[in-house]
Amino acid sequence: MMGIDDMRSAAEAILFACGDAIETERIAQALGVDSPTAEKVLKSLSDKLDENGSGLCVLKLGNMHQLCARTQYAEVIRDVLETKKNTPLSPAAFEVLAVVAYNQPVTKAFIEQIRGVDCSGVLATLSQRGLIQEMGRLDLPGRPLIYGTTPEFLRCFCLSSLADLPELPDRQKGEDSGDVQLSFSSLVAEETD
Amino acid sequence: MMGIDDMRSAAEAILFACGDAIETERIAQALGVDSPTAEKVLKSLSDKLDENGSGLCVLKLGNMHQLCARTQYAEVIRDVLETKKNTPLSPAAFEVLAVVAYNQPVTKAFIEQIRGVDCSGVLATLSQRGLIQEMGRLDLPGRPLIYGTTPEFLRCFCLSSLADLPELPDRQKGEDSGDVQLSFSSLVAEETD
Amino acid sequence: MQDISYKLDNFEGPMDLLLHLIGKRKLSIWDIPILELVDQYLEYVGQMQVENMELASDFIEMAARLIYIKTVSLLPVHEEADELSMQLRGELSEFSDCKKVAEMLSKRTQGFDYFCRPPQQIEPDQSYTRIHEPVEIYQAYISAAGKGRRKLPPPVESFKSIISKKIVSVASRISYLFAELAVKERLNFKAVFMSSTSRSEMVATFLAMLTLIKQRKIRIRGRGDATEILAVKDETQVI
Repeated sequence: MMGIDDMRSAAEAILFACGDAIETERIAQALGVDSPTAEKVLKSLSDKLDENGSGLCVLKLGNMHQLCARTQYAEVIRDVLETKKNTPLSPAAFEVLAVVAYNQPVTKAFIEQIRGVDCSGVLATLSQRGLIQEMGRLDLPGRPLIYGTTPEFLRCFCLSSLADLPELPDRQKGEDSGDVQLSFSSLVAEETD
Repeated sequence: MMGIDDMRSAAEAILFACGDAIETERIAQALGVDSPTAEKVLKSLSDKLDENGSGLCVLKLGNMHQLCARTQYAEVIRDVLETKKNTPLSPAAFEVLAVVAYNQPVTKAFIEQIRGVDCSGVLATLSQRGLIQEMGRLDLPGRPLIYGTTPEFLRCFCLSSLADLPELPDRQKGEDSGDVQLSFSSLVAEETD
Repeated sequence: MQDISYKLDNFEGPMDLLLHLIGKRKLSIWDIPILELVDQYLEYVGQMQVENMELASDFIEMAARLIYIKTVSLLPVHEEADELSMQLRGELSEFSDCKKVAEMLSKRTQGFDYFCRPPQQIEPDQSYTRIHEPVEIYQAYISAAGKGRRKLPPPVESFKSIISKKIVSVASRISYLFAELAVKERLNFKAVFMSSTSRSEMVATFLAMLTLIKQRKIRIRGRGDATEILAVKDETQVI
């Protein structure tokens, strides 16, 4: 069995080679340890990179981890790669993303019900940019697709898990706002009516 | 101008994001220094990575540099990357595969039209996993790529040829069959409703 | 309404417009008098129609809904109106939350600056190793096409009849009419169509006639079976 230092280096090499975010569980398997231990190894790697002033950092994204270049070097990297700055999302895209993030998994119909306008184009853009993904279909008439956010979404908004999403703004509540709770379960109930 | 530590981290971030080997000259430009200085920075990065026992190392290849995972971790890396092998296909992947199987050769646009969502990612996964392949391009504006299934696909689904695919509900007959009714006239009738 | 300086394009949809109207009153969604809101919305949309702006159907649909709410609130018993207003307030509150969250998200996009790298090119063998029953691919196909709502694509053969049909151009029918009129002075309206060999030709002939009438090259006279097409020799003839 590997020592902690060796495991840390191995974890770094694995994250590097994968490129994409990878399940902690898979790293644990490769290292031949349990998940909590792998979690510790990755935490130690993250600390070590910070401490050494490395240009890279480890991000925790839900049950996954990813190795990334630190944002402070985004400018020089763009310079070298000759890429333009990511075009920011449209206000409509942020709205759709907000509904998906807080209510996932959601159907297109649910999003459109909240926003009152069609959103096919925006959904396509968001999935092309890897911020949302299909999560299967709902077992309802028409078998609508359902969408959720991706690990990229967490990375782009500096969240380590969905639980880190900022709290919903305080509503100035009317006496009974019980029914306006943003929740997916209410939608399902409605659709099966 | 950046200090040496900062330049080293920036160089690390650049090498990381590039993936491939990159000319030292381009790194020098991005850092705003001359080549010999960039060379020194990269040497210092290499030394630092060794010293810290990092899982990564800098390779010098002629007038280029590349960041790589150390060869001693090749085994665990292969392990992790290949665990994908046995992960089952997602429902989305199944659907795209089915559309390709029954309609090949098909374009991406065709698949997206049926499913109503972007499928670039899924197509990439399916070809990476050897279930579909590019079959050339269609002689239409934009010369879109067309996809078909591989022999591997037949093996995975226990088919001896494409002719063995389970038959779809009859497309021609009008006798209602509601869900999979297919004639063009019915489509038109529906749209003008 | 003096402040209709906004164009509807500024609003992504009817909900957006309603929130804007509420925002101007500086009252909460739960306190604003619903009938006033309805009136303002209708006034706004009405003004847009006066200005001949094309209204998206979403806006019209909401207008219809609001008018209904207004109508039922005129009834002596308000129950339904209260219920509908409450529902509308609820939806507006949800949408308002959605906008607030979107706003928050749009302010924390630093993470877009994290650069990652493409997976290493050691080409691990990722070929699929599982074995499935053939029926699974069938089920996936049915699922892809959606049950009920979305139809499977029509087979290629069903397009053949469309593609193989000759499309007759309007221009060709214009020259046909000219040629005929040059020889015959006048043509029987019905006869021109009787000679058509396809629906496409009939449509083209009719469009050709409309074009020529508009350009004052021909005129139509008479009624019923006796209707005739005449060539216009001199523009002053046309009254």
